[in-house]
Amino acid sequence: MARVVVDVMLKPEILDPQGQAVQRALPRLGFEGISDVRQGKRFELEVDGPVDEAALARIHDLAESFLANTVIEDFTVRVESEEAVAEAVK
Amino acid sequence: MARVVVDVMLKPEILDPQGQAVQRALPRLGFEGISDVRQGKRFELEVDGPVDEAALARIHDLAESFLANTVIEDFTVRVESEEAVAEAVK
Amino acid sequence: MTARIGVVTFPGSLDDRDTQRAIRVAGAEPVALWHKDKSLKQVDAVVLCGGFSYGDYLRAGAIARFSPVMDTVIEQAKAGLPVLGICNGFQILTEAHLLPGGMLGNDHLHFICRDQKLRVENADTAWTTDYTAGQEIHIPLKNMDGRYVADRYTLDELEAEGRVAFRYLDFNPNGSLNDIAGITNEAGNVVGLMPHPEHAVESLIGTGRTDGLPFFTSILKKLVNA
Amino acid sequence: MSRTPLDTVEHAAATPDVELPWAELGLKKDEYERIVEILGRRPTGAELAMYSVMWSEHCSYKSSKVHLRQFGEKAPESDALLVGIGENAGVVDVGQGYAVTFKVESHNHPSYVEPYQGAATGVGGIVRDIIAMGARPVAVVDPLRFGAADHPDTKRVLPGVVAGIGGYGNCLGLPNIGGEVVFDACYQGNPLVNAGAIGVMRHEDIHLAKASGAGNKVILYGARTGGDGIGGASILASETFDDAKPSKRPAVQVGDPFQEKLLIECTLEAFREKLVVGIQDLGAAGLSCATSELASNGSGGMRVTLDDVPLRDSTLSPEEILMSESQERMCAVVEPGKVDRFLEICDKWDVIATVIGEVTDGDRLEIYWHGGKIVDVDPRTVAHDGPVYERPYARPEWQDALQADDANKLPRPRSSEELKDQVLKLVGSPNQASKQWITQQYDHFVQGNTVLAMPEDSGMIRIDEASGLGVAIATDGNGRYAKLDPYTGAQLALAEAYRNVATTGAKPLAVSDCLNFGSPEDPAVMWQFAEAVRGLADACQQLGTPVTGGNVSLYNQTGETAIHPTPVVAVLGVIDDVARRTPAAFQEEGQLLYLLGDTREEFGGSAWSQVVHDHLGGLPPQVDLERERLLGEILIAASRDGMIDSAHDLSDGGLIQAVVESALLGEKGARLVVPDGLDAFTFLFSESAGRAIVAVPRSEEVRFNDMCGARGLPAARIGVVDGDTVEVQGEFALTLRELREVHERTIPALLA
Ligand SMILES: Nc1ncnc2c1ncn2[C@@H]1O[C@H](COP(=O)(O)OP(=O)(O)O)[C@@H](O)[C@H]1O
Ligand SMILES: [Mg+2]
Repeated sequence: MARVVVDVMLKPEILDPQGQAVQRALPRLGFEGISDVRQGKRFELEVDGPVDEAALARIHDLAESFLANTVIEDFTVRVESEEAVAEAVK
Repeated sequence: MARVVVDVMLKPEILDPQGQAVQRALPRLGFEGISDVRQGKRFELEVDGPVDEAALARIHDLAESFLANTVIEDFTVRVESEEAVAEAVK
Repeated sequence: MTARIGVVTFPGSLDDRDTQRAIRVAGAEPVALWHKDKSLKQVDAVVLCGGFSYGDYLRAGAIARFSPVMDTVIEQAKAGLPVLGICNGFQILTEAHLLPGGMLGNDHLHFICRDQKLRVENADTAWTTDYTAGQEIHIPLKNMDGRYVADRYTLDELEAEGRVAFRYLDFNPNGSLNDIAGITNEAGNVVGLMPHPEHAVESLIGTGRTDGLPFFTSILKKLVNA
Repeated sequence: MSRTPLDTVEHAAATPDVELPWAELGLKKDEYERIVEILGRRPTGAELAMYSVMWSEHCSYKSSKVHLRQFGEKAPESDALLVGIGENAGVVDVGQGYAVTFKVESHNHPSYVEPYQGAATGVGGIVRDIIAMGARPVAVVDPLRFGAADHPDTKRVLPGVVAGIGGYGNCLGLPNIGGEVVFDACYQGNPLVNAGAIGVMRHEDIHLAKASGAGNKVILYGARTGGDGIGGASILASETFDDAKPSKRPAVQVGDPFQEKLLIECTLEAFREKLVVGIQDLGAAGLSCATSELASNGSGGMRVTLDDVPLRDSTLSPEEILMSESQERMCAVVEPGKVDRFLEICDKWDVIATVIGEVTDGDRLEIYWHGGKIVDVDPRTVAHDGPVYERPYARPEWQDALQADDANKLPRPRSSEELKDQVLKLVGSPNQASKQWITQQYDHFVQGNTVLAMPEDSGMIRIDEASGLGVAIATDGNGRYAKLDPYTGAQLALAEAYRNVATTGAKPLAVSDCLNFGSPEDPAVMWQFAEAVRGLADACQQLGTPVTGGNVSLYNQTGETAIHPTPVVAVLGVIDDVARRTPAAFQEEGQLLYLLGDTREEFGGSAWSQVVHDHLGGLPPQVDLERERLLGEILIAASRDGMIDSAHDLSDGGLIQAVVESALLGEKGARLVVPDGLDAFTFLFSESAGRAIVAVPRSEEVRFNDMCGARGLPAARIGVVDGDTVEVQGEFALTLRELREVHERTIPALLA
């Protein structure tokens, strides 16, 4: 079993009220030096079987047709690998 | 300027109806072989200046006290590195 | 003399004027409080009303919890000031850790607005003495993020200490654990619930019931008799 | 910054031969030539941007204008009308010094592309129109039309639209008190998402969209301007949406209801302190519209420095800034001495506000960018002198055949059993089934003044706590009727909304409408439009309810196939004391049920013909507006004098549908007797207009009968409120439990 992550973010030209609200709250919390915040969605899919080219292509289709509305959102698909996990600061 | 990503997911023991709704829709869309879906939030923070240990520690605090509610959510903080980007299947 | 009850307006608060009206209907004096002011204008009690403070962006109540007024509310609530959180107010109270647990999106993923049946489980809090324990009431419910969750330990503690103040009856509208509609802190001065008692104080309006009025008469009596 | 020279007015004059993309911006050749003629030179890019959006169908009403004029020409005398057609929304006097403003608009195409955001921003737009009049918004309504209930795409569109309307309206704190949900395959690729809003103010608070007083400052406040929705105005309204060509997809905007809530509060605070001379919301065509309309409605000209517009995206060109349809923005004209206070109030509410220009002595609208003058126009030519088309129209040749295919000749139930089955089928059909799954996603209670909300005949809001003064609103429109006969169909829409308002005890005062049609370039569609407008204008004249404003949505078609002509009509009414409102639910056992009005064999376009026979043909029910008026007067008088305890109007589905709804709402059954002269089938399913059922306490029966008799309104005693079944004597009995199951299961089963 492997985990595939689909990240869906609003396109850069589209207003992101949620990210903005977070950003505007930062100074009040004493945080400086963050010039922009965008908020999106993260989907973690547990895939049975091998995550090969074909599987990724299918998940790409899924993201394009269902998880994201590409009129307003962009998305990325990636296999959550050991490296990526290692890099995370928990 | 660097981008730091904070991923926030519901704790595993907490029901995630959004993820479930996605999962339930999959067969209708002709998708098989995905045994679980969880949906969470992704924050992209644009950080002015260098992202050193100190900066990451501060963002970790921010995530802990604000971006996530640790009563119900877990989070990870990571610098969006070249490797991670390269790995993404666009 | 009457009691002065503060109602905080955050940006995005919606039921502030309704709550003020309910306080008036009960015979107390409503006092408007502003999120940017630390001062509570020496009120005798505070209501955090319903709405979408800061759009409920990030999480319901998460941003409001950091407003200047909340610094004072948190401090004084710990010292015994009666505080009632309705809907968004309840969410703010959990975000501020004045009440345990957290609020999540309704399990059916939709906003829900209905006349909700509840049981009053605890009639000893500052806000519920005009009810009797076990009383069944109908109060309008309207929210997107009404699912109360807490870990097992916290739930057991709440139940054991009688701190579940209100429970949903007949129908759980959001997937709240143990059908919890509202809870109180240990001292009984801080109460939070999802349904909206301020929308049930006039017989002509809304569902036409007045089952919410005792919230406001309870606190009034407590403060006047104090 | 840019390497190409800025396309200033000077530059345009010096380079007459430069080709501009007028066709890409949706302009016709002759329209472009008119712009050149008006200016006496070629337009600059910025000017062209402004003209193109303002002369689009959506903003200029170029196809519909010649017909819409009838609403003014035939407007009945009305003491209630304070502001008529032509402003952001009409304003009606409701007494005690209060004025009410209301309007309906469409957001059809965007809601198909991005259901949630499309519908959400539709609510946002109509609410800003209401604020711009000086009023506090107090309620919203949402007349909706979707494709077939069981079509897979309906499962995508409907939940998104409903969540969007709820998400925005709930977050603004506006109770949703009415609307419609209609399913019909004709709306498959063209759902109709109309949204209406009501606002309340004191007479002296009415504000208008005009910029007067040289030296007064023009302040843009609200959200920053971004690159969303650019050209939306022209593309949305002038092109048929075509799924196959993503490049033509209109850009969709994301709404921020929180920002809009702040806009409401800070605008109302500025009004309270009398800081505002003129005000305009930014909707379609954004700054192009706001600046040209403010300037052309005022006495002077206007100078604007576009560099001062706060941007979300610093790379935007001046043309894009002028065309951007970023949401949640407003434009106010403020005297110089009051600017500081205005900005302070905005700051209090965390709303960004910037002085971007001022009112001038002249009569030109001048816009500057990086020091160069990029717009120099007579604002009237942009805002008011757009093209006007006399589009050809012709009664389609299929109309006769459609009307000849008489629904009255369809096979009728032959046994009591069959009659009962058809009743169950009707009350469980998607159009007649309970819409609770949808309406419970809307907040009905917020603001604490909701007297009636769905599923009542009209929504009702208390506007004065002391006196109980209230307003009621209902929206209606039946595309099936209008398809059979657009003139009559539009009148039936008005008649029904009027009746709905009167049924709750309120006096109908004024009308707003949203006219949803196919392509005006099709003469058959244009005929439907012309007929519908003529019908509505005539009917408003006769009922004494002026049209105060509205909206036209054209090009609702896929390929050659247009939607049913769908005029949606909103009627606003007033009630002196909401304590006297009449609910639809049966209140007490033993009360007598009366059917008011005449029942004829009228099945054309009926719910029965659709549900049982999947048929559309024949003629719609007759309209008798004098009868509607009389019925209304009786319903209002009966409510005022306490003669009735509940009332429900009869419309699609006929009598049985109304009885079932009142019974389920009140959790009390009814025993019905078929009156003399009618057969059970016609009694139960006919859709004759001008009818209602009322429940009369026995003590009031004589008085009520005398009143109807004296006024000449047919009133037949048809039964009694009783038990836990709906029984038609000699035919069948259905338990409330069974009816509820059938009535309430359908929509969740299809959509949840
Ligand atoms: N179907 C209609 N019936 C009556 N008036 C209409 C109709 N359509 C548009 N109008 C009026 O024309 C004017 C311009 O409409 P519109 O462009 O929708 O206003 P806005 O610029 O505020 O969005 C408004 O006063 C509107 O009420
Ligand atoms: Mg307008």
